[in-house]
Amino acid sequence: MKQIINEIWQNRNFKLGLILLLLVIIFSAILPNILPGDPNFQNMEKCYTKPTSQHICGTDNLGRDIFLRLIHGSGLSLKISLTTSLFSVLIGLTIGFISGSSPKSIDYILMRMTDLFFGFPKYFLFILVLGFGEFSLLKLIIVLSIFSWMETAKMVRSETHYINSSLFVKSAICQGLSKSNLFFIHYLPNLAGILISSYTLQVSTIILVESGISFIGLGVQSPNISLGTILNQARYFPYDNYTLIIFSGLFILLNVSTFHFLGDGLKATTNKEKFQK
Amino acid sequence: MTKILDVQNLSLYSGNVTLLIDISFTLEQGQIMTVFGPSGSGKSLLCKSILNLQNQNLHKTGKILFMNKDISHQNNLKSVRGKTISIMFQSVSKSLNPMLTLGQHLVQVSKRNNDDLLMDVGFSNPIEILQKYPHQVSGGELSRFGLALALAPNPRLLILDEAFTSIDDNLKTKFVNLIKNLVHQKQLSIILVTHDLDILDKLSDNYIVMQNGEIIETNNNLSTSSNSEYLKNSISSFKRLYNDDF
Amino acid sequence: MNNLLLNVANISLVNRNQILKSNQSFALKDISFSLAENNSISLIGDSASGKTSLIMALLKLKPISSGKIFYKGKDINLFSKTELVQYRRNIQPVFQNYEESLNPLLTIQNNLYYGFSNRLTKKEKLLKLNNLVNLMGLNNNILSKLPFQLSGGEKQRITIIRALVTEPEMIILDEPFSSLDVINQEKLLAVFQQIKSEFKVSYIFITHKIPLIKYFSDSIFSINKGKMQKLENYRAYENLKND
Amino acid sequence: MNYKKFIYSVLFKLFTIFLLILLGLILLFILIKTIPGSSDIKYISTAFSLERQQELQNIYGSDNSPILVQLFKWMKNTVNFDFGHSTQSGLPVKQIILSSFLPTILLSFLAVTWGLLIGFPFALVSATNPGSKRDKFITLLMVLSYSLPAYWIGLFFLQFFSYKLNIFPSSQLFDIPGIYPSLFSKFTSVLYHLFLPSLALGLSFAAYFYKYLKTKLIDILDSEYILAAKARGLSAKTIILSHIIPNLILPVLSLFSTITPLFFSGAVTIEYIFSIPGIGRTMINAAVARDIPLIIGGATISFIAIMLINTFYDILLVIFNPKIKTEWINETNNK
Repeated sequence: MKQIINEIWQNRNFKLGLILLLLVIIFSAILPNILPGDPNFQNMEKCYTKPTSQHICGTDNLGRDIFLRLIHGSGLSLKISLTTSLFSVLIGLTIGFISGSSPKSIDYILMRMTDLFFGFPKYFLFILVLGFGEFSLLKLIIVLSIFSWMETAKMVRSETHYINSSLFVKSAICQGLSKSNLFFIHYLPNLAGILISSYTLQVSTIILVESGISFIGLGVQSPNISLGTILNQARYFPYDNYTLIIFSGLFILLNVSTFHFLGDGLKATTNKEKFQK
Repeated sequence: MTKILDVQNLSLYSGNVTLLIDISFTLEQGQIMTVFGPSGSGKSLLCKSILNLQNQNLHKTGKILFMNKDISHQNNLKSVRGKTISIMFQSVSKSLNPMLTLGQHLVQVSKRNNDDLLMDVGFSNPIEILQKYPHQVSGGELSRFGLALALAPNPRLLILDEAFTSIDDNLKTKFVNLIKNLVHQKQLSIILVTHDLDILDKLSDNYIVMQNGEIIETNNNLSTSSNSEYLKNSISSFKRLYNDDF
Repeated sequence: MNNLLLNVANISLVNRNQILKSNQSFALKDISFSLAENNSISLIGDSASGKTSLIMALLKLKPISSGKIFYKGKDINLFSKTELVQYRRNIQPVFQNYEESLNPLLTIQNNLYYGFSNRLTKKEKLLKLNNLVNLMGLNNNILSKLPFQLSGGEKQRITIIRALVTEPEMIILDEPFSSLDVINQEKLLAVFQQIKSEFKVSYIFITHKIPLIKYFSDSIFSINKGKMQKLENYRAYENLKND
Repeated sequence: MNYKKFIYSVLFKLFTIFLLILLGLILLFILIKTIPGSSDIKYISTAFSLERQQELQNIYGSDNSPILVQLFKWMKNTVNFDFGHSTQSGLPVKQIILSSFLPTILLSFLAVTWGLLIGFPFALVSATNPGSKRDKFITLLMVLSYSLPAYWIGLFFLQFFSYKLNIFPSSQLFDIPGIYPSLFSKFTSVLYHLFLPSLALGLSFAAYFYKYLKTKLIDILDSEYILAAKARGLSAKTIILSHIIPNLILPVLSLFSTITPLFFSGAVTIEYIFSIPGIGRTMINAAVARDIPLIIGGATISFIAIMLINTFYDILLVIFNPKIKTEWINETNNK
C-alpha cells in the first residue's frame, strides 16, 4: 500500500491537483463561512463597478458583490457535483459489476441499457424534468446522476471482466473463497483505482454540466447561487466590462481543472500495468 | 570467408545506467552465431540495437559494420533494415498488425510469389493461410508465418530473437532443419538468441554468452572447456536433467 | 495399487461461437484418464491442443459438455457447494503465467493468507506460512512485499506456495518450466520432488517439452486437437508426431 | 465467403435497436407522467384551448384511462411522429422540430470539424513526442479548453469579437432574413454567423478529442507491431497508411458514436447565447412557455435520431473490425 501511495505522490498532475485543491477549499468552503455579507444583497446605485478595494471582483448588473457571489456559488456547485458524482459512481459500480460478473445474456441486456442511457439527449431531458414543477436540489442531483453513470459502468465492467479472467481470481476460487470474500479481497481493491479516478473526473464533468444547466436557467434557482446562474448575468454587461466573465471563468477553471488533474493523476498511477511488472 | 557483420564496442546507456557494455563480435557469411544467457542479460536489446530499434531515448555508442558499411548511420540503415537484415521477434502474434491479413503483411515486404517459401515453413495451403487475420491462426502457425515473413525479402542476415522459446519440440526440429538448409543453400548468416542449450549445441557455429549486458564468453565449441560460470552450471544442469538426450 | 483419486471418463468440451452459437468445435473430445494417490501423470501437447480447457474442466471452472469426472468415486457435477469447495481445495493449479497469478494490489502475505483453512487460528496460519516460505528457500521478509517487487522466479515460487496452503492432494502444473533456463529448471524440479515426498501430493504435469516428462511419468498421455492418447513412454510421442 | 451470418447479425442488431427505442419510449413516458402538467392536464388547463386539451388527451390518454392504454396511445402516436401542436404557435410539433434540426446539425458539424482540426494535430504532436516541452504546452492548453465550458468561451467571444471589435455577428443566422439573392450568399451568411458559436463549441470538443486520440495514438505507436513494421524496413508512408490509420479507425468510430447525443443537445447553451434558431433554443423557449408537447416531441425525436445514427456507427464498427467480421462472414473451418 505504501508503494501505491508513494507512486501517486510522485505524479505531477496529482501534486498540482492537490495544491489547487487547497485553493478550492479556501475559496469554496472556508471563505463563504467566515466572510460576512449577503451575496444576494442588491445595491442599484453601484451597478457594473470594476474591481475596487471594497468589491475586489466588482459588482454585477444588480449591484451585487461578485466575489461574494462567486465563493457562495462555487461552494454550492461543488456540493452538487461531489454528491452527484458519488451517486453516479455507485450506480456505475453496481451496474458495471453485475454486468461484468453475470452470464452473457444479462450482461448483454445491461450493456444495451447503458447504450440506451448514452443515447438519450441529456440536456433535453434535463429541460423536460427540471423545466416543470418545484425546483429542489435533490431533484437536480438525482437527475444529473441518472444520466452520468454510464462511463463508470463500462469501465467497471471491462475491469471486472479482466479480473474474472485473471489467474489470481481463478486460484482464489479454487481455494474456496466465498463470494463476498472474493469481492472484498480481490475485486474491490482492483476496482478502487477506477472508482476513485472516475469519481474525481466525474466531479469535474458535473461542475461543467450543472453550470450549463443553471446558466440556461433550469438548474439552481434563486435565492441559491451557482456558478452558472452568476454567469448568466454576464449577458447583460456592457461590452467593455469583462469583470464578471473573467472572474467566474477563473472560478470554473480552478474547480474543474483541480478535479481533472487529481483524476488524471490517479488514473495514471492506478494503471494496473505498473504493478504487474 | 567474408565478414558479414562486425560489431565494435557497442554500448547502450539509459541515463547513468549501462544496459550494454562494450559489445564486440564478428559474424562470417554462412555462419550461425548463438547469443546465450539468462533472462535480463541484454540479449534482446543487443538484437534490437543492431537495427537501431531500441528505445530512441537510450544513448548508443560504438560502430556496427554490415558488409563493410557502417549501419549506425540512419542513411545506411534504411537500405539494410528489412532488406538485407531481417529480424523475427519472440512474440509473432504481437508483431503483426491485427487489422491486416497475413497476405497483406507479406506483400509489404516482398512483391513476388512466396508460395514455395510458405510450403517450406510447413503450410500445405499457402493461398488459404494468406487470407486469414492474425487472430484466426494458431500459435504454431504464427511462428511459421513469422519465419516466412522474415525470410521473404531474401536477407543476408537473419536475427532470431528468442524465436524458439514458445514453440513446441516438434516444430523446433522442423525449424532447425529448415535453418540448416537455408544456411547451406543461400549462405545465410544467422544470429540466434536463446536460452536453450539444445539449440546452441545443434545449430551454432560459434556462440557468445552474455550476463548483465556484457559478453562474458566467446567460443565455438561447447565441448571445449568453457570459462564462464553461467555456462558451466547450465551444462551440468542440462546433463543431470536430460542425461539420456545429451 | 494406490487409491484412485481422480477418474475422468469420456469428457468433451464444445467451443461455442459467441454470437450465433453455431460453428461448434471440440476443445476436448472423449478424454479419459485416471490418477491415483501419490502418482504423477504427464500430458504432452502443442499449444492450443486443448490443455487449458482441460485444466478449466478439471477445476470445474468451465462446464463440460458430456462425460463425467469422478473424484474418489463421486461425480463432481453432483457435489454440494461445500463438497465442491473441498474438492477444489484438494486439486490446486499452478498456472503457467505466474506474472498474472498474483493479485497485484495485495502483499504476498495477503495473497497467500486467505487460502488457509478457517479452522486454523491466525497464529497457526502465519506459522505455517513462514514454514512454507522457508521450505521454498525464500526469505521471510518477502511476505510484506507487493508482487511487482519480486523477481519472476520468486513469483513462481509464491504461486506454488499458494497451491500448498490448502493442503491439496493433487497439483496441476501448467508448463512450469517453459520460460526458465536450465539452471532454474533443475532447481524447480528439486522443489517439486521435495513437495511430493513431504506432502504426498499427486501431480498432473502439462507440457509441450518432452524431455522433462520422465520425472512425472507414472503414466503419459498425448493430447492433440482435443483428443487424448495413452503413450507407453515419452519416446513414443516423437514417433506419434512423425506419422 | 458466406454473408448469411452477416445479414442475420445486422438484422439482430436492428431488432435490438428497435427494442431499445421501444424501451426508451417507455422510460420517456414514465418521465412525462412524472411532470406535473402532462399527467394532470387540468393543472395548466387554463393555458390551453379546449382543442389542445382534447389533443393532449388523445395523445397521452386521459387520466382516467388505464395506464397501459395511455402507454399504447403514446407509442402509437410516437411511431407516427404525432406529438400534437405547439401550445405557443399552434404549429405541428413535428414541423417545428424538424425545421430547427438543420441549424443545430450544421452548428454541431462545424464544431466537430473544428474539434478534429484542433484536437487531432495536437494529439499527433503530443503522442509522437510524449514528455517534450511541446507536449506539456499542448496538454496545458487542452486542460484550459476542457475546463472552461463552451458557453463561457462563447460569452467571451461575444463580448470581444462581436461587441468590442464588431467583426462577427452576435446572433441569428442572417443579418436580415430574405435579402439574399442567391443560395450561395445565403450559405456564406450562415457560415459567417456560425463562425464564433461553432469555434466556441469546437474548442471544448477539441479538448475531448485530443485526450481520447492521444491515448489511442500512444497505444498504437508503442505497440510491438509498429516496431516490427519498422524492423521490416517499411517506409514511413506505408507504416502510417496501412498500420497506424487502420488501427485508428475503430477508436475514431467509437469516439463519433459517443458524441452523437451531443450533436443534438450539446449545443443548447451556445444556441442560447447566440440566439441560433436550433433545436436547443427551441427547447429552452418551450420550457419557458411551458409548451409541453414541443418539449416531449423534441426530446423523443432527438432520441430516436441518436439511436439510429449510433446503429449506423455500430454496423460500421463491425465492418471495420476484422475480429468480428471474420466471425460473421467467413465459415471457420472445423474439421
